[in-house]
Amino acid sequence: MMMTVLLIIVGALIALFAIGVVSFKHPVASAVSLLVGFLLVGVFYLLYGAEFVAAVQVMVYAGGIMVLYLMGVLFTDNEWIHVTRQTHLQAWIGLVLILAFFAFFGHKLFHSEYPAIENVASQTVVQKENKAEEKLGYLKRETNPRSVSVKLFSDYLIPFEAASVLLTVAVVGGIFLAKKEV
Amino acid sequence: MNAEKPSYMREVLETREMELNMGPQHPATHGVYRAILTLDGERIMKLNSVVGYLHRGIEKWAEYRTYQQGVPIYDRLDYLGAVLNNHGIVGAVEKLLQLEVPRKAEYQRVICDELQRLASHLMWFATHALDIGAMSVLFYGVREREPIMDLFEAHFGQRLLPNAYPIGGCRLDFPKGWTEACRKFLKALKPRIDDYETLLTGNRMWRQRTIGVGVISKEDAIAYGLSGPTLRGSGVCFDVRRSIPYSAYPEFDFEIPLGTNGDVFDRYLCRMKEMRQSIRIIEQALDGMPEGDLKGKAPKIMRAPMGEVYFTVEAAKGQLGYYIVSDGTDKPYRLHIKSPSFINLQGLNRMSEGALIADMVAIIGSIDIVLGEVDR
Amino acid sequence: MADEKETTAAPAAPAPPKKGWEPTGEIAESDASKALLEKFAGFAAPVKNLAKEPTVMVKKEKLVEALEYLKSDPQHLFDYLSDMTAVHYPDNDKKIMTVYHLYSTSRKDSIRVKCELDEGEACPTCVGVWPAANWMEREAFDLMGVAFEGHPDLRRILMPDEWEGHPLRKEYPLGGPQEEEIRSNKYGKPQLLPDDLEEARKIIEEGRNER
Amino acid sequence: MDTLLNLWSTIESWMLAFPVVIYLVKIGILLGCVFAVVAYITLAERRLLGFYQSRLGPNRVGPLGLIQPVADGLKCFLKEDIVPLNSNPLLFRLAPVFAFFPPFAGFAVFTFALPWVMPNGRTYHYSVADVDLGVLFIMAISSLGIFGLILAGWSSGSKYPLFGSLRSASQMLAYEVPLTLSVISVVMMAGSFRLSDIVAAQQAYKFYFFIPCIIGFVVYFISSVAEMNRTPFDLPEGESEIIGFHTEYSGMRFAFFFVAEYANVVFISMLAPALFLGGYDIPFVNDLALYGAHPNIVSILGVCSYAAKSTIFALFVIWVRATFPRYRYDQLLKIGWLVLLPIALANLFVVAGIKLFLLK
Repeated sequence: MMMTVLLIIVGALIALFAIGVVSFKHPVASAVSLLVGFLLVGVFYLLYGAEFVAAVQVMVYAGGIMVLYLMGVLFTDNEWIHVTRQTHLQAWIGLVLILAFFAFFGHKLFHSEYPAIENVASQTVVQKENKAEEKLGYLKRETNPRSVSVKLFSDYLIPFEAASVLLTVAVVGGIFLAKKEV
Repeated sequence: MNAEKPSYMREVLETREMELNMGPQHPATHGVYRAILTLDGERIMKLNSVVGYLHRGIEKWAEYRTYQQGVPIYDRLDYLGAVLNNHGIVGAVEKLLQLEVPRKAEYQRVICDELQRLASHLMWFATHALDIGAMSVLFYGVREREPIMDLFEAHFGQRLLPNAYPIGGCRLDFPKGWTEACRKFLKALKPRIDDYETLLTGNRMWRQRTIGVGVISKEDAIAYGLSGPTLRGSGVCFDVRRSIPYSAYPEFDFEIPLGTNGDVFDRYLCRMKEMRQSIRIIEQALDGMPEGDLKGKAPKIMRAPMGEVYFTVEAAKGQLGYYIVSDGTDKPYRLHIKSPSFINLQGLNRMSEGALIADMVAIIGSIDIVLGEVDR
Repeated sequence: MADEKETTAAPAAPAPPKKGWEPTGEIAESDASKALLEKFAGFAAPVKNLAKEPTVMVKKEKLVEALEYLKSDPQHLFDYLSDMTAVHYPDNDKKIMTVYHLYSTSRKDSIRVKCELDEGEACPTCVGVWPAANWMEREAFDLMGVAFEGHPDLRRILMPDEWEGHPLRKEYPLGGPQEEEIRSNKYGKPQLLPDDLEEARKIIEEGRNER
Repeated sequence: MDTLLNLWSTIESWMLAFPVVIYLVKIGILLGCVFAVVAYITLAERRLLGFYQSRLGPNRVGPLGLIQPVADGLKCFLKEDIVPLNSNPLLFRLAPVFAFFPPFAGFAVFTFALPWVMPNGRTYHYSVADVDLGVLFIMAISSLGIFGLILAGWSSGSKYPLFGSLRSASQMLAYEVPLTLSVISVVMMAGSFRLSDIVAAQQAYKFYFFIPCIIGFVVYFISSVAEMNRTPFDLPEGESEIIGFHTEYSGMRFAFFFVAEYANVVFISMLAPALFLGGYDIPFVNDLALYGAHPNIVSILGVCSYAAKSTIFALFVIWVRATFPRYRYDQLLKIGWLVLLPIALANLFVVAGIKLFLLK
């Protein structure tokens, strides 16, 4: 019960900050709320017991990407802020897409089976006592680096590599955007 | 310097220049000096010097004071090399009045001059190293300078701005025990300088920060009228003590250290070597101290015939010149001070082309400016 | 204030000659000054000097040419501009004089070149000969009011940009532009304010209103 | 004695009824200790720098200047808090908090010794939360500290802090990578992200990890000095050129940055022993065997040994500050990306080789 309440609160906060990202006028404010959103997503993962993902989420998105983001925003010329309109025609298309997205996931959410949240959360709380005598017994546990990397490089290899392609595309796009008009 | 890099970046990306105001209140400008930097990233595209914050109108003031009255105020120009300023004005007036200075007084002047040069260089060493980030060196430099100040206090009765020499000679003989104290100090200082050289000269970081930074070629250095170690770092042998001899300097045996590349490191090395030479000169002067009179035959009321003289000394910062125009009264009609810092600072524009902000700090330090002298 | 007391208290000095400033001493000559006088005959004249420093007066028209000659001629090589300044002689015919102290780093020789100017006349710049002259000429302009023709960046340097007057000119009072005003107030000389605070305040207020 | 034990068991039963209390008590003790250490490391640094620089350092407030940190704190507290007109007030006020909390949060995952055993057989761990992914958590948290600097620099609305924060951001990015890679080499040796596991592995292998990962240790030292913004990498605040991202800050807000910086020093120099120097392992002694016989003595000695190791590391950092000049910005980035990163990568291969072939 406690878990569910926490999840709802955190989820609501994430949604709030996500709205903040798109609705704040100032890019730095948006960036900061995006940062907080990322951190809260990390909390979300933690609550689900996905510690590894949570740590990586914070480290990569909050600690790495957001830094570059913020640096980019801070050190580029942002006088255009005042002339750019916040809503235009694309907003309506976006709204339609968002509704479609929510419809799809809502449908999925209510028509598939998930383990009860309470169970997932309680699984991660494992009592460990008398570790001194275990003598590296921890190697058998699920969250050790070995098992994570085995999973990452076998079952999830394609998404992993796809992500790298995505990042390369983003880098190229960034350079293109920053280029002078020729 | 990879000067092509920013231009390449500027071609490909749409960047904007930034104007950064460095000073007048900035620790690295050694006083109230303001540099308006036009920056491309951290690289300096253009430097616009603004000086004059410390302008006290000493040259105007001098026209209203008799020659004797004026002497103490010139201490305030380069307050880290007060005795040398003093020598300059006193020498200029002596040249104007054609006064004979006793040999013993000249020896005393050489000793105090060189002590002051040591003090000034130590202070430069301290602050320059602090600019580049070596914090401890500040304290070492100031610590070594302290005995010199004590020696001055014992001899002149004042530490920083001693109003060292009267026109025509020197005031008093060294007090009892002064010579021994001076020798002791010099003996202690020599290994200390070696220590500091081991701390910095061979230090990889120090070398990376100083070698190839703020380069000014031999020709440019002459054309920009630099003087002192700033000029000699570029390999130009111009030391007033040798080139336009004055006082008792021709009687001493010393070398003029020269640099080769004209970068911050060379200027640093020059000053470090110069300190050793100063020690050498003082030791020779102490050994060969002649007997005789100290006070020359200076008139009470000094009236020079109409005319003009230009007298230069080698101050710690470079060639310090006094140009006196006399109109027959006991006050200078016009007194112009060629202050080395003022002219050397002008070379900063040339030295800092394409440098980074951090380099700029190192370069200002290596020029060794004193704003009291720049602005007069 | 102080200097007025000074002038009254000082021993009676011989009245300064009214006809202007004229250097005394003897004419000192060096190879360079001889060559210069020869090359620019009619435009250059030797000047007397107290301390046997070779000095040459060059006319404004040929000044830059002469300096360029001194700098680049292989015989002279006065490559180092040691100092450059200006002097104001209000009693002379030509009221401004610019002075150049040259030095040769290779030959270890020095020479002084002077140039007379009329009031308000511009001096040709020698920044093209020595970049070092840039600030020196700015200083001369700032403090002495000498304009330099062709100077790339002729601004005030030591005084604030909006400053009025040129402090080193002879008519400029030591106390600055307000000095005369201060002296000519109805209290005559500056005086100590009375101990009574109210009265002192009143005096200050009156002075302020008068101004 | 018996009454004391009885009292304790009552308290214990209360605490067991509300497990949160244990955590709160632990957090309280930990934060108290950390604050005290941070306060006194400033004093230690100033006194030590005084020693290196042939002067005294602060010695007036209290015996040997021991109350100096209190006086400093009080001074900062009483100073006027200035928010520049040109600044972005919200972010300007928020930035010190961003800078402040990461180093303190990181302390939660440390384990300071083998567990304390009560007479009734119950054990207490010297850690707040010895989580599985301790090292990862530390890396994640410490990567957040940078936001405080960036936001502080930008929101001040002045150019010097902007430069300072630009510098510090790129510096942190450049040095975080080699730092993480050098830590990863240790994780590879131990096979776990948990800090107590890493220490246990060093005890089990009977050598400290700085022996196989010596390159990693050096890389760790250099890049952690850079991460802490200290000489010779103190560019973000380089007093003589850019003055730093906190130029516009005053009073308590400045103190936040100041404390955060020293907390970082403490943090890094406590992490280093755990990763490379055997943590709470007592050198030249078979801890585990001894622990069986006298558990509490060993755990106390373990805390001492841990403290000694971190102190040596911290002193080393201070010593470096007294000695070296400062690098230039481009040189600093060059060292980070072109020297340390390849070395750290090579170190990974070396350690992997050692792990695969030498330690079968």
